Amino acid sequence: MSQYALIGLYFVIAIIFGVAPPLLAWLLSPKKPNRYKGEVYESGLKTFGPTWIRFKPQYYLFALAFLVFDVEAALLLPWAVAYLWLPLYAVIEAILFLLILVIGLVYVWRKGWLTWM
Amino acid sequence: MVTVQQVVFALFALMTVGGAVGVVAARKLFHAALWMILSFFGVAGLYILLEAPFFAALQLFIYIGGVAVLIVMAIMVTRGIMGPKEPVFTYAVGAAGTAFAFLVMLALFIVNVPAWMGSAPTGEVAPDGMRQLGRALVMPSAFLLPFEVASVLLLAVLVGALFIAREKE
Amino acid sequence: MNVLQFVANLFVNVGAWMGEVLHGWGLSPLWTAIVVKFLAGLVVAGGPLAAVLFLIWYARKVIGRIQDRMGPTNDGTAAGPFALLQAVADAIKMLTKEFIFPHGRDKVVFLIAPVLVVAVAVAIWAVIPFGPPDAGMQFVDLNIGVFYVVALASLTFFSMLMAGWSSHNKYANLGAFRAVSMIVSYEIPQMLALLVPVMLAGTMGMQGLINAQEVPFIVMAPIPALIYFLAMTAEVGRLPFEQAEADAEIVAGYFIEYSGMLFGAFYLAEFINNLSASFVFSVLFLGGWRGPWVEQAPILGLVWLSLKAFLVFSVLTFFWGAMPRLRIDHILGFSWKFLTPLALVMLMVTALVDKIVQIVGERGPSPSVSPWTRAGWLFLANAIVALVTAWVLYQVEKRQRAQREARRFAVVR
Amino acid sequence: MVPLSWYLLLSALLFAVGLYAVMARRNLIGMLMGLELMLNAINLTLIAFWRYLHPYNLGFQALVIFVLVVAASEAAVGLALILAVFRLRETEHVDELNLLRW
Repeated sequence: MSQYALIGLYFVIAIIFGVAPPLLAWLLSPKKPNRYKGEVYESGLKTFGPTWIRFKPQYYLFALAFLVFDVEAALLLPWAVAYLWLPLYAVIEAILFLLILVIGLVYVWRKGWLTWM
Repeated sequence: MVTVQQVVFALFALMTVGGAVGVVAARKLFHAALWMILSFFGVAGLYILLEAPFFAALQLFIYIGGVAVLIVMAIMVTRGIMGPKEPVFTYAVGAAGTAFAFLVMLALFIVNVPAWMGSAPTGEVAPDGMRQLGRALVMPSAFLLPFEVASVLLLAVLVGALFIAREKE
Repeated sequence: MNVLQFVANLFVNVGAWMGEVLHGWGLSPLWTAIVVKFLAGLVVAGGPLAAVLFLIWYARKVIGRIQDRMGPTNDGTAAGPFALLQAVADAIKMLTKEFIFPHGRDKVVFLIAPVLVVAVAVAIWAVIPFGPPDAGMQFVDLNIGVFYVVALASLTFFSMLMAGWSSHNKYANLGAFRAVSMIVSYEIPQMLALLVPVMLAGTMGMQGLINAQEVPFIVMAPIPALIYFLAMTAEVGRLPFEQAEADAEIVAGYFIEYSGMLFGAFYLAEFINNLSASFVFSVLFLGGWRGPWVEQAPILGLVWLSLKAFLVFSVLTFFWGAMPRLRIDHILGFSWKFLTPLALVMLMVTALVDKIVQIVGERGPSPSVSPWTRAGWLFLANAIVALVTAWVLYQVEKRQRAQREARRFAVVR
Repeated sequence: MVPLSWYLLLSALLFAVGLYAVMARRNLIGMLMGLELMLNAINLTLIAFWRYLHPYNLGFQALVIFVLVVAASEAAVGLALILAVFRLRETEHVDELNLLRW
């Protein structure tokens, strides 16, 4: 517990380090806003169309696959910590766990859903 | 006498519930997602207070680093970004209010269960708890079956989600 | 106690001295401990910041040389010999520049993003072990060590998404989206490669990981080390994985609308992340503070670790100077179709081989396996996997070339 | 020390607010956020019970892990569905998704 109290103390320091530079700059810097400075910067051209363009859903497919493997890696973490003390069959079970997901990865790959269209 | 732990608990509880209220009340979906992250963060802090740091890190890793990222990206992909300002209080308010009242009553009941009143935990946390957990996950006598089933579930999610979301030509 | 002894165990001695001073002022032991720890935290957080000022100069100079330029010089400026103070001058410039706020921004979120990104970058340093335990050179040794680093790093995604979303700018949006989808994709091989050292050491604590490295893990697991390094390069957004910034395509990515010190915050955080990634890599695979004479003089641990991390940082910088930028689909494909499968295979192979070596070794004359025997077998396994991978890649390339040739001739005909 | 009942009360509150979000939000993504809050409340209850009543029982921790898995799976499939629905109907408002109403 005391360890995490220290982490809490350190978070306070980290936030100070995050806030201090912009705050200092705010005190030091000139403030002369005008309406042209605040215009959207898109290579000097005037912006056109809505800002919130649609993105390719392909980006999203990778994110979905990411979530699955993210959970899988997190599930394996306790196993990895216990690894040195496990019998062989327990290791093989974890490998089986991985292999089931590898099937999924291979299937998704073969179907071409991981390929940019 | 208010102890340090209670103050910290109050802080994280405020973060958690405040974030949750923000999810309900925020007008822009993106803001709702940010409130949700605050709420997740508060829950992670509570896990630390409950001496389960591994689960606090898991909370950050899976909920904030995984689920919340996906939700924010979904908001950005669909029009919800700046979308129409949705009215927060709709006809569901009655139903939800009833459920809310019921749960608050349940919570008040919970407070009065004598077995749960004791303020001190019944024992210490095992120092090598994570190793025991890792062992239990692959032991046939413990949680091997759910562990492997989780893998099958993840396989189904991987294939299913990508199948649903892919661009059909 | 002579000077040498004092310096050899510098941090413990300074801490004890400060404790005495504070106690002399009449502080209770608890508050003394808190104040000393707070000051120690300031040193841990401020050290990298000071190092970054030097490393910015170093990186610019190296990249300048690689690209046949001079890099920063002191011609006509007061930047000191070899323009060493260039980064300091830049910092002062940034501090005195006006904040320009774009119209239509989301006011609060726009300001939270740069603060968050620096805070997260700084917070990671709490668990980096700069020296042996009991030498007062690690702020706190958590038993979830590396997982703390990985879990905190996931907050970085949000500073990106928040910056991109709140800027009300197409490029910023696109930059944030690209950056997050790339980093997220590389998080998988990184995590899978990370599991290998955790597995071999049997712990996630930083000191435990270093203790287990009588043989550095880069010998036991060269391929996971390589995977981790590449994924890490992507995570910190260095070329060839520089999709987040891509100044030629989307101007500067998600922080395009930031100016003055708010931009400086992103720039600073990027360098701090580079440096902390180098340190974490050194701890995971290069043996951390291990080196000659560390037992006698714990302060040397800091020197060895810094040298190792500097080496890793230099490689990152060489990449930066020498690599072209890949296209986003190539980058994502590289992660999903090469690094992730390879990391999965390596995880399985390492788990199996190490367990078999352990079991066979325990049946042998001596009940425990020497780390070098273990390292030898694991290295062999890695070498075999590397050869198989090379063969598979060769076959794939051959087939693809045949297809390309066939297409070309078809067109000619 | 913090009494166990405080944690239970807090997670009941979190669950209720999550439920409210599911019912009151008229946007699929917003409803999903409410669901995630509810799952968080469940995990918090489990961890609190584990810590206070059975610190040696690994079942609680394992259950929390599996709840995490299910929460992530639910989010992934749910968001994929939302994306597909959005592509089909250009909306994610439940009031406008009325194809099956009659």
